[in-house]
Amino acid sequence: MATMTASAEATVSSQPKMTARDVKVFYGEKQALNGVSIDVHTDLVTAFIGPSGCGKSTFLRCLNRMNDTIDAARIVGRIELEGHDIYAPDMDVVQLRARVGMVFQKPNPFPKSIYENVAYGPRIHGLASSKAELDAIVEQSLVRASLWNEVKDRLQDSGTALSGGQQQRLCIARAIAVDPEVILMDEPCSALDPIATAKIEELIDDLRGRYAIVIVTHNMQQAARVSQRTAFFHLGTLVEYGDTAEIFTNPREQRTKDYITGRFG
Amino acid sequence: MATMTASAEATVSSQPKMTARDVKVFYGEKQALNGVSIDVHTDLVTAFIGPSGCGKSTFLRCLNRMNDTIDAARIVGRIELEGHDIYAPDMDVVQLRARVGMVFQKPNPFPKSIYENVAYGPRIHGLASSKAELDAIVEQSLVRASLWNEVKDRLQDSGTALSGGQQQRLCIARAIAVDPEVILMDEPCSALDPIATAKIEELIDDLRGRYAIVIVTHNMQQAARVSQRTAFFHLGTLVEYGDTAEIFTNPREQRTKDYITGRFG
Amino acid sequence: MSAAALILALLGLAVAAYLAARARAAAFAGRTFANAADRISSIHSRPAYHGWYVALWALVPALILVLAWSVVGESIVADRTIASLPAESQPQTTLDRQAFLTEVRGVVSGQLAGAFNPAADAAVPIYRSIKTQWSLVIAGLAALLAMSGGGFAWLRVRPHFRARPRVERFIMIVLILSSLVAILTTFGIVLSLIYESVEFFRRVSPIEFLFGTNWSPQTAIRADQVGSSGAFGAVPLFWGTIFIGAIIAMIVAIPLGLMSAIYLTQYAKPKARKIMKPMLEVLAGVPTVVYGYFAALTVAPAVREFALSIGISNASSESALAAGVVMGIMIIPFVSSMADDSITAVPAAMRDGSLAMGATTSETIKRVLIPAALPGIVGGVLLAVSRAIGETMIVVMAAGLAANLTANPFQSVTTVTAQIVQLLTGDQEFDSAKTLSAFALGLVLFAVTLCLNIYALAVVKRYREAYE
Amino acid sequence: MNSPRVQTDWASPVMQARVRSRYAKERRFRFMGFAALALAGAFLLFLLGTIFANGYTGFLRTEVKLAVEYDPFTLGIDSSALAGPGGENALNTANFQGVMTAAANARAQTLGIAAKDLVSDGAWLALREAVRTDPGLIGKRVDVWVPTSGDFDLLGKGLIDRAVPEANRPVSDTEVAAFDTLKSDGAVRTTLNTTFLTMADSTSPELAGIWGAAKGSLLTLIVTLLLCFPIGVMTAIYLEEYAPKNRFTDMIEVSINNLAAVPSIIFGLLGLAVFLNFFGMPRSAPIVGGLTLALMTLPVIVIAGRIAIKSVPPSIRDAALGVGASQIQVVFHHVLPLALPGILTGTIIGMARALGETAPLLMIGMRAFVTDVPGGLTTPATVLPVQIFLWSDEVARGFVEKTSAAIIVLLVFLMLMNGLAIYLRNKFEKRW
Amino acid sequence: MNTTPTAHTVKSFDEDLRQLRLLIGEMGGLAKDQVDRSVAAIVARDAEAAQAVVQSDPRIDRIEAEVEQLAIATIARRAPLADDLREVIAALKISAVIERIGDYAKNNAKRVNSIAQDSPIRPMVIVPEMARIVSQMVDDALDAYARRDPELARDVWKRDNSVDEYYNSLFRALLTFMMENPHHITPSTHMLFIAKNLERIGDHATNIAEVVYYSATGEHLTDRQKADETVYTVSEDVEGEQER
Amino acid sequence: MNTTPTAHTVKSFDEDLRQLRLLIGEMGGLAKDQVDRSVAAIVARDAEAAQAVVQSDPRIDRIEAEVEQLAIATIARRAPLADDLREVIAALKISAVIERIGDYAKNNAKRVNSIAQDSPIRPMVIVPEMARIVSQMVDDALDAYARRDPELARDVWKRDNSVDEYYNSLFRALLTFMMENPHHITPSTHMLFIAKNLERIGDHATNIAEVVYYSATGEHLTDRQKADETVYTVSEDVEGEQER
Repeated sequence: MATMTASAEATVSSQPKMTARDVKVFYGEKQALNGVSIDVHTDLVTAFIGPSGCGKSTFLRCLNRMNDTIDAARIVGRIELEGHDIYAPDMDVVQLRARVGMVFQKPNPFPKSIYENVAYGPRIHGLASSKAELDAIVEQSLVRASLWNEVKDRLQDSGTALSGGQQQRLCIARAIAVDPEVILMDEPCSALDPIATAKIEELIDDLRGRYAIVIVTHNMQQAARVSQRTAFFHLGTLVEYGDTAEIFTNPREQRTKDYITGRFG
Repeated sequence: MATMTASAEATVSSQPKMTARDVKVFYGEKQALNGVSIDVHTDLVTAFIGPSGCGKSTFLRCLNRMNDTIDAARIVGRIELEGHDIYAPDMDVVQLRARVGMVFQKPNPFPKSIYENVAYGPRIHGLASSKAELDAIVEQSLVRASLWNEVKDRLQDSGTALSGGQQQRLCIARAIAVDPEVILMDEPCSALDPIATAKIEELIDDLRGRYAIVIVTHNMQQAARVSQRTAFFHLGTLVEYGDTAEIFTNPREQRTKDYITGRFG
Repeated sequence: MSAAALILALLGLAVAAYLAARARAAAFAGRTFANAADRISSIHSRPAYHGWYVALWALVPALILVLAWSVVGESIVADRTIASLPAESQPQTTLDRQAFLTEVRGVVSGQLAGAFNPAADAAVPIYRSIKTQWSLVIAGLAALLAMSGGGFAWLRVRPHFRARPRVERFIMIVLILSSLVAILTTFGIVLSLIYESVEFFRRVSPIEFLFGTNWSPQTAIRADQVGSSGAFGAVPLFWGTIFIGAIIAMIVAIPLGLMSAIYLTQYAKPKARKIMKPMLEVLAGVPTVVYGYFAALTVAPAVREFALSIGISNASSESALAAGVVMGIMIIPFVSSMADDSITAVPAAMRDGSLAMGATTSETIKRVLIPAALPGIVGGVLLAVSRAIGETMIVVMAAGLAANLTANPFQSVTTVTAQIVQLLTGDQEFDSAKTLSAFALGLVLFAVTLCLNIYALAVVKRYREAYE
Repeated sequence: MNSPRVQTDWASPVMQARVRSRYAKERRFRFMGFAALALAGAFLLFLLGTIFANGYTGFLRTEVKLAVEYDPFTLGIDSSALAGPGGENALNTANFQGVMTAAANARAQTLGIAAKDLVSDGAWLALREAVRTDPGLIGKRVDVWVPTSGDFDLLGKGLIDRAVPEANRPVSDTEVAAFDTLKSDGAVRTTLNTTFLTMADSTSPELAGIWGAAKGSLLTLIVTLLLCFPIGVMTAIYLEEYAPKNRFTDMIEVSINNLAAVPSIIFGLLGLAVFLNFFGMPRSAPIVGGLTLALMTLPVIVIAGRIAIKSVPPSIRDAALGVGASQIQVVFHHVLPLALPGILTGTIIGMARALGETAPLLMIGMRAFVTDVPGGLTTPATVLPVQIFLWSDEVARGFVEKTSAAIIVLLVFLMLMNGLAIYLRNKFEKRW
Repeated sequence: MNTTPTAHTVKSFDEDLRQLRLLIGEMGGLAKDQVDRSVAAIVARDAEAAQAVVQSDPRIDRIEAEVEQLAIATIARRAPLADDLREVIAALKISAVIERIGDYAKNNAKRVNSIAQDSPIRPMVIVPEMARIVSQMVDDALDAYARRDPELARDVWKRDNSVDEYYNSLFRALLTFMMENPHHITPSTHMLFIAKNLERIGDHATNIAEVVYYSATGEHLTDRQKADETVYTVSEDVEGEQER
Repeated sequence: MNTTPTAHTVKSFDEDLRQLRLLIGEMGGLAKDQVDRSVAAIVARDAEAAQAVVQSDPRIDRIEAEVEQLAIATIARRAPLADDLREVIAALKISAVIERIGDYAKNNAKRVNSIAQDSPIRPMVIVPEMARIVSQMVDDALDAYARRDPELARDVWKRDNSVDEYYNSLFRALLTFMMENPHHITPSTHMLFIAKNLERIGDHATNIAEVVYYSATGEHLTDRQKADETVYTVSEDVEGEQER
């Protein structure tokens, strides 16, 4: 079954970029995740699928500590970025989030110019020492996000004036601009139509190899299309995690099979 | 190509339930629809597909005059329900909407009890002369909407306390309660997860034959799954309209083909 | 029959009409139909709408008649009564006439045991009979109108009759009439201010008023007194208003209000917010007269003490600073709530977006939230300025009345609103420039706040729409 | 594409220093926010504290015990005259002042002060009330507690600083000594000031009450509420649900939004020019005050109503329209019930504002000195905030505590109204 | 694994799959029938019966086209995944195989004319027995498909050897028979082709079994068959070596 | 219709389809090569060359399995529709057909041993010519597939008749040859099978052409072929009638 992803397989770095071991999340009394263990590799797109409320988004937000912003959330277990525990006291959350970027469900460009949107990250982190360098970063990020050609003549226009799909690509460019190691995407296409969705999917494919990409989607077809690894969550549990082609053509777990073939009881 | 819809084909009533001829819609100066002609049959599910802004929802809302609520909308052309022009001065829009029900993108139950949600339509139209009769209508509608078993013990609970998929089925039950001839559905599953979506699709299949159903969706797979007739809209124009299996396996128009095969240029 | 009784009777009639028509409509709606569609298409409106339709026809025309009568009836009766008196006992002047009628009415209503004016005493029975006659006529007319209106409507009750749209159209008319009140109020303000101001500008040149720097609106005690027609140069007033409302108050209110809003929306834990937000609301709910009293009683002396202690000898007990600071504090919750609204209107997704880039909370606030909310905040500040310059009680009580043109915050200044109050309390003669000047000041105040409001509201509205 | 950048070295000293300084800025900013809020809170506490400290004594008064002889001769009536239908009239014409003066003079002489410095001008009212309840008192000599004069009242509450030189304080040393004598005799006491809550204004601070102003406020607010609630709600419904986008609607919108921000004193000028001068309505009457405040409150209610109506999700309207409800049914079956809590909240807040409003009422003459409790909508009246304003202008030292006490009463009402509004808002906040 | 899976939430999807299975069942039944009838015609030397077999073949072709269309429509409309997808693909492949079985049966039937004109040939007695085994294999393979039974499929797949043995012995017998008398050459040649066709039908039944096994388990029998292929090759080689 | 369609927005989808086409091309090239080499071995009576052909066959089988997996994965991951779907299905079907062509070539190669042991047989001269035509058909059918060229496919499909004619004449010649001398029977029988296999390869090339045509146009050649089927049947019948 692995034929078609052979090339992807071949380039898997032996060392995973991020590892999660037995991660549990509690929202107050409620347990939202029951011990999830997963590896995230650079060179691979990892997709999280599962029905609403299965914990896939919750887990994603653990990976860059966005759950910190929710007071009631409590996280148990160990998540490492290149071997360092990201919940360790000496881990700086500002740096962590610079290294683990995030793209949200609804495109959320800042109400500033396209240029400023992309320059925001490098500015706050002091990544550019001159205007020219900043310009270069902005251009490079937009090019990588496949948006440069569409916006190069109107970098000073507001980011919110773009179409939904372009906004989402702008958000990706913004995330890229701080040169993260991992990019988390939380249902990045659910607010978009099929055309914009296809463009984002193509972009994700382009970015693969340079960044470790994790994408949450409740569109199974999308997971099948863009990812090389798929994790199926159900009721806060990681049911199955493996090669995407394998999951979609020959899943091992009955629950996975029932879910992807549309047998929802 | 028509083999698999043979049974559906066979029962097509010779007389269409609704006909639209050369319908044009203008929003102020902007023309949103350029002359759409379509027939809607009882016994068939008709799907409208196309990219965002292609006019499919606009056209759907012409069919029960929900566009009336937008001041700037102007409609040209002729739409008939059983041979009567629905834009004729003597057509009462309230009665029209009782005969042409609608289900919306976001489940929108009234913040009242489940019972009251379903009973509302029959109440305002005076369809039940006694409490017993009303109870019967409510039960029957919920049964038809495949919701009865899930809610029969808590009819007095608020409709908004249900899950998303249940809410949408409640909305369908509410539409059914006034015994409409046509049910329009505007992306009824776009806010739902795959499980709820599958249940709604199954419900649509169940309802086929009793009501003429028109569904707008930007999920091509969904159109392929639930409908017998598909209309592809692009830039306000009806590009192709025909048998669903035919459209998805062997479309005649290049634009249709490019769209459904994911060649968005 | 009194108007109240008549109205009650009409209401009763309307209720009866409603019940009857509903029953009649229910009779044909009770038929059975094969299916819902048939029922919907063969009976247009539900019985209750037929009931309402008939009831409205029975009630409204008659009610209009009765209300009209209750407005003009009294004067008609009075005219008739006086006309039917012998010519020599008719009151001649308007004043006489009013006194005469007051006595007659007093006797009729039983408040007076007897009239002092014998002619009035004589007029009492005439007044009584005329009033009774007319009341009967009107009651009869009303009954006729109610019957014919109701009857007309009754005949139209048919299965296919579209009662609902007609009832709804009536409701719509009532709604439209209600919304006219706002326009009428605006016109009322504009017209009354302009009318009186024109009177004023006939006496005092607008140029002097707008650009003069000397304000002492002492009126002549006698008309022939020379040279004491007062000075109406309003510039010191304008300056005082701006100094207190737009400068001192804002220096206090903007930073405190803005930072409060930021802390509340971005930092405070939900529990803390639950306590702090109502606290600001309490601050907003304190009446201005209380602030004024506080400013005058507590703050002003303290400011004066402070000024004296730092060696400012001419510090007044009614200082601009005291009024301005208290006004600023009064405005804090206003600025804070406008800023709060603007900041919360920025979608949470933007905050998440920035945090996810690795920005700290303050960076997110300063670089994303505030810029995004800026139009809303600016609009809010402008509204706050508008409110501050229109604020009356604090300045009346704490700022004093001395029209000084000074930038010394420890001195007393006066404001437009304080002067209006000053000019219009006590005896008013509507032909003196002093009284009329208040309306001119009011006009200026209205014009300035109007411009500020319209601009600020437009800014805020555009801002809101950006995030809808 | 440019050559790929070198991976950022987050562990470098430069970066570490940068992050530290960013965190320091973060802490400073957060502290500033907290400080602003704390300052506002401190001010509120200070304001309320001052008012309360000044005002709570306003609810108390000092009384002195006097031996009073209800001499039928001096009174001009006897106990028999009080029985029967003419009794009330007889009581009102009886010369209680004389009896009081006699008793006060007798006591004052022993203390070496004037009677008017000992007892209040209105002290005789206490005698009348006593006789009203017990007509048998006539002809007897009993000990009665009567209100002291304003100065003694202040002395009793300890509000006069005895350290101040005699020339600079309202009471002479003799009076102070007299008061101390009384006090050591046990002939003075401090009790609850009932007249403050039951009487109307007076020139004597110890007799001044706020009931007249409170009732004036009540009458005014009733007029305001009856006018602006229905009109406001209907306007809100029309604008939000039905009004087509055109010039007329824009005009209404601009009018309302602007009226909401027009200085209140302008409404006073409107009331003065239109209701008083044009329509010739009576000055100082609650009906005019109510009308004026109604015009002022209307936009508040309209705007609150519109916000409440707008916050009802459009999907509810679509849903109702979709099953064939008419536009009117949509509003009255769905939108209005859902928006009602919000509208009510807005209305209460608007009414609270009207209750605290002073300036426009000054314009229409509701600053009249009214010693009677107003009986109807057209009789002259004053309202609480104006009463506060008037008292704050009084020179008599006794009015300071009255003013503060009146403010406390006003604030209590406002707190109750705002509390109700907050309760409503929290209870019904966003259920969808 | 051979339990009926739970139903899809969208029941018309199950309906599509059932329809597909029904068509395959019908088609397989027809093909098996063709095989049986063609052999019967050969044995009985009944040209008319043979003609009937030839005329029935287009029905199988039509059903194959139908299966293909339904499979494509099902993929297009349901986007099946995992075992659903394997099942649809299996149906597609099995229908092609069955069509070929039908062709072989038809080809055999056509040869009846040629055989009937000559005198009966001795080695023919092996044919009905061989046909019986082959027909049973087809039957069982279809049964395995209908019941999603990988064990039965594996069983069918193992039986292929015996068919090969029959074929080899028939081949030897026919060669001998032809050498006896040149007049035997023409009918024997046809008989050779008939035997070869039967052998191929057996192969195809094995094919079906392989597909069924994969569809049901997601694993290939082929891999192990490749190890076994020597057997097959030997059998072919036996045939060749026989000639040496 | 035979223009290259515009690219998919998601380019890896195009990549999948290209990969599929590459595999089919490789597989087809191999099969054609096998056919050519097997015929060359037969002509040259070169047992070693023949053995090489037999040993190459598993490569084709492996590619077929690869095509199937890729096709299934593509359907699972891309949910293709319209011509994309038809193309994937076509690849699936074509690979099965090519695998069969390879099998026939292998079968022919295996027979070289038997033929080589006897003296050359006369009618064999027809074989290279027939093989050339058949090989060309396979080539063109694959070309039609690679170029999505329905016209070329139709052309291949029409050429089937000439193969049948060659087969018929070879069949007649071999029968005669066998009757001449019983010693000719064994090699001639093998020759018969070789001819039949070549004829079948031609049929399969025609099959590929049909599939290509449908994939490219969405219409079936089959329908018209069914009208033409008499030709095919006649050709078979000719073979049979020849014997009568």
